[in-house]
Amino acid sequence: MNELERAIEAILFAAGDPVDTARMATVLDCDPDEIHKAAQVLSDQMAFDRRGIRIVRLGEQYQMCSSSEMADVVTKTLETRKPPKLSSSLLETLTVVAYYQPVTKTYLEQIRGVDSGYSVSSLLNRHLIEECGRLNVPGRPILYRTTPDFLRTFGLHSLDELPEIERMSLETPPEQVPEQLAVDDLPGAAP
Amino acid sequence: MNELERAIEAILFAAGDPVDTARMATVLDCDPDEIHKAAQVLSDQMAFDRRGIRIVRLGEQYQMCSSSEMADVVTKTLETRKPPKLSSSLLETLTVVAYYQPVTKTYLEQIRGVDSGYSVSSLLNRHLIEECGRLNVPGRPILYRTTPDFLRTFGLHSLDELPEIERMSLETPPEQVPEQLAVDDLPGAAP
Amino acid sequence: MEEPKYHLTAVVKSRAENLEDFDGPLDIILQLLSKNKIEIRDIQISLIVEQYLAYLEARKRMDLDIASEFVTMASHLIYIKSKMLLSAADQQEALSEMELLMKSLEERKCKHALEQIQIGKTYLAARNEIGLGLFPKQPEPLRKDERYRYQHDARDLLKAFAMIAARSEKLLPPPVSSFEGIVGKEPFPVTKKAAQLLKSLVSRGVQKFREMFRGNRSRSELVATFLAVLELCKLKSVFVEQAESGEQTVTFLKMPDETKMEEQT
Repeated sequence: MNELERAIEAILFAAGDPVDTARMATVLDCDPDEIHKAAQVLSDQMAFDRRGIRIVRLGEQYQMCSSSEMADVVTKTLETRKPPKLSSSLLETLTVVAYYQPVTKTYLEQIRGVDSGYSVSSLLNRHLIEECGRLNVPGRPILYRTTPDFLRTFGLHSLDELPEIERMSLETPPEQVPEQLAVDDLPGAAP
Repeated sequence: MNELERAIEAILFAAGDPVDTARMATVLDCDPDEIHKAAQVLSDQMAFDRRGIRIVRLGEQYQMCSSSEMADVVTKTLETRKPPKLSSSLLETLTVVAYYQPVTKTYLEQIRGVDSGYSVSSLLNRHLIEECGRLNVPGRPILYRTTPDFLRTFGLHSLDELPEIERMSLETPPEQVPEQLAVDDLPGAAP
Repeated sequence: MEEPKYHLTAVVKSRAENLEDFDGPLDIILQLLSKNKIEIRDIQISLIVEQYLAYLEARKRMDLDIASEFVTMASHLIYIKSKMLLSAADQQEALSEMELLMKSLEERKCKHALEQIQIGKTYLAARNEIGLGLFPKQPEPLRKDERYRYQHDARDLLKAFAMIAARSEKLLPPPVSSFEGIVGKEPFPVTKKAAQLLKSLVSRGVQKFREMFRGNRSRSELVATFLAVLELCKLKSVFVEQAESGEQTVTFLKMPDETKMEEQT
C-alpha cells in the first residue's frame, strides 16, 4: 500500500459521500489519472480480500461503502429502533385481506368503512400481503392476498388454520341492536 | 481476514459512531471476547500496514476513524479543521467530570470554586461530555459523564488509563445559588 | 494522607440517651458537634491533645499538613469550649463559629480535590492533540428492510374483525370460509340423489315427500334430497301436492332431459 492509496483511503472514509477525482487530485497534488489508478488498485485489493468495506467508482467520483455481503449484519446492528408493531388499522386491513382474499382495495374499504390506501401500501412494504392479479371488471382493480410471511407471523401453516369467525363476531354487538329487533327474540317480551 | 473480521469492519464502517462490543456479539452470535480479539487483530493489522483508516478501542466500544497521519489531506479535502485544543478552564472542568462522573454542575463547581456553566455547555457542544440522567435530590440536577469522543480525542482506551488521584467526597450542600460564586471562569462571558 | 484517630469515652448521644464512645478523626468530632450529636462540654480537649501526641510519637515524624490541620481544629475546639464555659449567652456565637469551622474544613477538602485534579489535567493536557486528527465519519444510510419481524396470535385477527363489526354497525358479508360444508362444496351430489329418487319413484309411482328423506345419513344428503326434489319439479319430472291429510306427496311424471340434469354438477 503506497502513500497515495493510504491518503485516498483516509479521504474516502472520512467523506462517506462520493468524492470527485479532481478534488482528490488537487489536494494530493497529482494527476487525476494517478488517482484513478490508485483508487482502482485499492478497490480491486478490497474486493480480492473480500473485506468488509469496498470502494466503488461512480463516474468521476469514488465512494467507500460497506460490503453488500455484510448488509444483513450491518442493518441488524445499526437498527436502533425496532420497527413498530402493526397498528390496529393495519391489523384490521390485514384481517380483511386474510378472510376475503383475493380482494380489491375498494372491497376492503367497503368492509372497513374507511380509506385504506396507506394500510395496503404499508402491508405490502412489510411483505404481509402481495398483489395477485387483477379483477376482471372495468378498471381492472388489483387483487391482494396474504403472503407466506403472513402465515409465519401468525403461526399458521395454511389459510385453513385461520380461526373460524363465529357468527357473533360478524354481527352487530347486542348493545347496538335496535330495540324492536332485540325484543323479538325474547318470548313474552311484547312491546 | 476471517468472516468475523470482515463483519466487524463492515459494521464499524457503516456505523461511523462507536459500536458496543456487546451489540456486535449479539448480532454476530458470538462471545464478546471473540469480538475483542477480532477487533484487536483488525486494529493491529491496520496500524501495521499504516492504512488510511484505523480502528480504536473506546472502553467497551470500537470506532473506525481515519488515520491521524492523514489528518491534513482529510481536512483539506473536506474543508474542515481540526478542532482547537481545549482551554485550561475547559480542560479542568473536563478532568473533574472524568474523575467524578456521574457528576452535577453544582458538585463540580464546588470543587473548582468557580461557576462552570459556560465550560459545561461548551464541552457538551464538543461531545466530550453528555447528560446521563438526573440526581435524585430536590431540584433533580442533571448528571454529566464523559463520552467515547472524549476517550478518542485523548487517545485513551478506557477511563482506567487516567492517572490515579485522591478523590474527595464532599458534603453536598443544598443546591447553591451560584450568586456568591458568580465569577465566571471566562472573563467577559456574560450570560 | 493518613489522619490520626481519637478515642473519647461516653460522648456521643445515642438513641437511648446513653452516651457512647467515639472513635475517629478530628473532623468527624467537629461534624458531630455541629449536628448536636456531641456536647462540647463532654469533650476533654486534653485527651485529644494527648492522643495526638501519642500518634506523633508512633509515627516518629511530623506531618506538617496534619499538624497544621490539628492545630487549627484543636484551637477552634478550645475556643468554642471556653466560650461555652463562660456563658450560655455566647452559645449562639459559638455555634456559628462551629459552622465557620466546618465550612473551612469543606473548603480545605475542595482545595485538595482541585490540587489532585491538576494531576489528571496535566496528563490530559499532554494528550490533547493525540486524537484530534482521528476523524470519524457519518453513519452510512441504512438499507431499509421493512420485513415484518413480530409474532402475533392468530386470535388477533378475530379481535380485529370484532373491531370492524363494532364500528360499521352493519352486518359484514360473511367470508367464503363460513359457507364451507353448507353450499361451498357438494359432498353429496344433487345429480346422484336425483337419480336415486327417480329410480325409487319409477318403481312406486307416488311417494310421501317425508319418505324421500328416509335413510339419509348426513346433513348434506338431506340438503341434496331437498334440492333434487325442487330441481325435478322445475324440470317437470315430478309433481308435488298436498293431500287431504296434509301430507305432501311426490308423483313421477316423466324422465327429465339429461343435459339439463348435468348442469347441476
